[in-house]
Amino acid sequence: MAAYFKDIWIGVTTIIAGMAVTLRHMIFERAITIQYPREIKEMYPRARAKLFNTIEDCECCYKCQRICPIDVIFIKGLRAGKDEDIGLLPDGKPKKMHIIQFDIDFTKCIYCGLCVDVCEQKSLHWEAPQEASTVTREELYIDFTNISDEEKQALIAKDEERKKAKAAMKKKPGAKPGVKPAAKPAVDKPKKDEIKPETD
Amino acid sequence: MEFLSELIFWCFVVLTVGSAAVVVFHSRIIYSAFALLFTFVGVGALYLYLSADFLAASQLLIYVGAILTLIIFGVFLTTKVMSIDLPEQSHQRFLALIPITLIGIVILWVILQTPWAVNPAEAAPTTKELGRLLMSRYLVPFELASVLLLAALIGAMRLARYFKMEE
Amino acid sequence: MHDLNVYLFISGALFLLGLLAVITRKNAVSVLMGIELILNSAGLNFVAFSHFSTGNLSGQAAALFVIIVAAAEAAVALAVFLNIYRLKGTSEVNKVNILQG
Amino acid sequence: MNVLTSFCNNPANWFFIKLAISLIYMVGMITFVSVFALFAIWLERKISAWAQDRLGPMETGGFHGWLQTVADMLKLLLKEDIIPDAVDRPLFKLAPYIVFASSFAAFATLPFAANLIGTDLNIGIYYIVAISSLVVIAIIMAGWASNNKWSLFGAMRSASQMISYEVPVALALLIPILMAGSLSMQDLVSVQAGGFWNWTIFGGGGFKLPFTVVALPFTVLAFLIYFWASLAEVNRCPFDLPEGESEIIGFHVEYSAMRFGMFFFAEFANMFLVSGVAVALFLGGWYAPLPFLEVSAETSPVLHNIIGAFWFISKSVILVAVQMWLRWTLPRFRVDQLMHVCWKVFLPFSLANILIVSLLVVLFNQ
Repeated sequence: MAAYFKDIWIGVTTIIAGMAVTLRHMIFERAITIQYPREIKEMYPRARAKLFNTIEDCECCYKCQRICPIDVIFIKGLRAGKDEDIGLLPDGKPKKMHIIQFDIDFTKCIYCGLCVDVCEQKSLHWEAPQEASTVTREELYIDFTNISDEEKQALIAKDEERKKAKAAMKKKPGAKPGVKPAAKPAVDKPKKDEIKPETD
Repeated sequence: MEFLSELIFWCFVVLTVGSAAVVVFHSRIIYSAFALLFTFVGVGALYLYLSADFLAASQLLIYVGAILTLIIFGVFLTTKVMSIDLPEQSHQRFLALIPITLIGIVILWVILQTPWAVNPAEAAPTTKELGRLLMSRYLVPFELASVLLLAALIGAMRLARYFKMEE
Repeated sequence: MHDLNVYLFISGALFLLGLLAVITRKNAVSVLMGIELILNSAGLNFVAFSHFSTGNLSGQAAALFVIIVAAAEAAVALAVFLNIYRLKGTSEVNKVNILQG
Repeated sequence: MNVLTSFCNNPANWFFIKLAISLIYMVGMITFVSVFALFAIWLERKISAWAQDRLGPMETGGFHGWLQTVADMLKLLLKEDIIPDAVDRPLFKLAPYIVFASSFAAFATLPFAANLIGTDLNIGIYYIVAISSLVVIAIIMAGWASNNKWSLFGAMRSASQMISYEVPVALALLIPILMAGSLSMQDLVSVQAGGFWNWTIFGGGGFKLPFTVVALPFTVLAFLIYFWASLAEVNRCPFDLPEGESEIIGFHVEYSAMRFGMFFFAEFANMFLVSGVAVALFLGGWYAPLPFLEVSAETSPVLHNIIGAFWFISKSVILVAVQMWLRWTLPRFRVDQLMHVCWKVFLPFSLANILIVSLLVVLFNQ
């Protein structure tokens, strides 16, 4: 009999205790969810959400391409002429390279962060956008260079010219004749054409 | 007012007798059981027409709420509820018509021939009066009914309880 | 507006239908339903007479007792049917005839 | 205008006027129940969200998603009504209507205000208890007609639960009936006039002061028993075994679209009904908590009714909110615990309660 009444007593008191808990949550505790598209939660400072390259600061040193364990960074740079002034790097040195290709294939990226670690100019860094997802896989193949195709073609043409001139200068002194420089411009542009269709 | 009241009355009569016929003649027992619902509701409505309001509510509460539920549970528990059909057979249907007709004729004759005493009661709330009757004139039957219910409760529990036959 | 006879006819019809169910139905629960119909017709009669003939509420009290008895009867009857079904595997009344000698 | 007046003054036409009034009341009641159901579903979502530190619906309709349930109802209306092939069609189609009709029929005697009541039957409360028992049959009908063993189990579980809990509900309701000495809803309300200290839950104002003080614990107990048992009557958590939306399958698994919507509507209508009965019998009905907060019938009959309806509905909505609060607090009972609570806790307590209160009534009512 005592157990029976004790049971009832426990039942009543625990119900009251539980209702107090929910009442506290109902009235005093704020909702922890937010209205996403309107309020955007700040990401954590070390969130590895997406790589981003500030192309103006990029030295085109190829370090990131070399350290990438799965080779998802594709860089192609062209050496600028000595007389050309194409801006300064963050550490004050003049820029030496035109970058005509800086692609990262995020479909394969494993977010290890090695490329960020080796970047001396801190141009390659993590960013934390809220909406990094895309609809198609092609959109994950990101080109960071902000130059148009015409500019690119012009740069390539100029580079060819310069190389020719250089080769002609070298030929003149009577060095050994080689087709080496001529074969060079065809730096492989790997897989970009496979993945990225012509449509865009 | 008269007309509408009359119309509703006859609707309830048709509901009562028609669903009672379904109870008797339908070939699936579950339909019989659910038709009984309408019979009970119809009889309750007729009680209302006889100014027996407390009784009408009791009819609804006890017949529909308790007895009909029991009957439906009985249907479920005493048939193989594997299929939705639950067929149910009638036997001697035509043979049964003979005594039914005879009794029907007798009832008809009695109803039509007897000069019933006519002393209509005025329509008044019955609850208080009924309670007073149950507590004074019908006290003994009332108490007996409660004892009967208690006995039925205990007896039904004892009967329906599953126990192992010790043999 | 209606006289006593209307109610008597209704209750007579209910009684006959209930009787028919008791006679013709095989399933025990159906027989119980027939009995309920009969009890309902009896209750209707009581109330009708109480309203038209006697002028007091004795008939209603009787109908109340009918309802109470019906409740007790249904409970016990279903317990019995349950046991019969458990023992015999059937609820048809014409198969349970071991007392028939 | 003259024509209208002469039409109204002719006794031959009173029938039509009465009919029109009752039809208007009926339509108004259906509208009220539907609007309340929509509001209650929204409230339920908000309360569940707040209890879990969420926000709940926020988008649809602007302010706190107040149009969300309207949108959901439109969705339910437009959805395809799927009737499985093997169901028993007539019963399957009939069951939701009976559920809805029986829970709606009980609103006829719910006193919203002094004159806002369908009909003040002299057996009002008994009628409500009786008509609610039709739901049990309809639930069994739905569960059986679905031709699904789980829905049949759900229906039988539900039926046994509702039948069992009718007993403590009725016994707890007997306390205010004993104190008012009437079954009529308006009588039950009117004994609680004049301030919250006269409400039945606080001992009632019908008798002299010592009675009130002595009876206070017992009336509170009766109210608590009624409230808890009525939760089981309307299948609310912690007694929502019949439905058990996702965990244990209830009687309406096979229903979809608007047929399911009718079960849903009936549930919320029932929630309001049991809260309304609790308010009418225990919490002073349509009387304001403090006497100066209401308008007397002499000064303005219309305003008297409107204020009364306001108090009645707001008290009921508060009780509904408490039901939801309970739902989002407690876990669901197991079926044996459910029966234990009903037969071994509520029943003895309410029986003892009735005995004591009737003794008190007899002692103090000289």
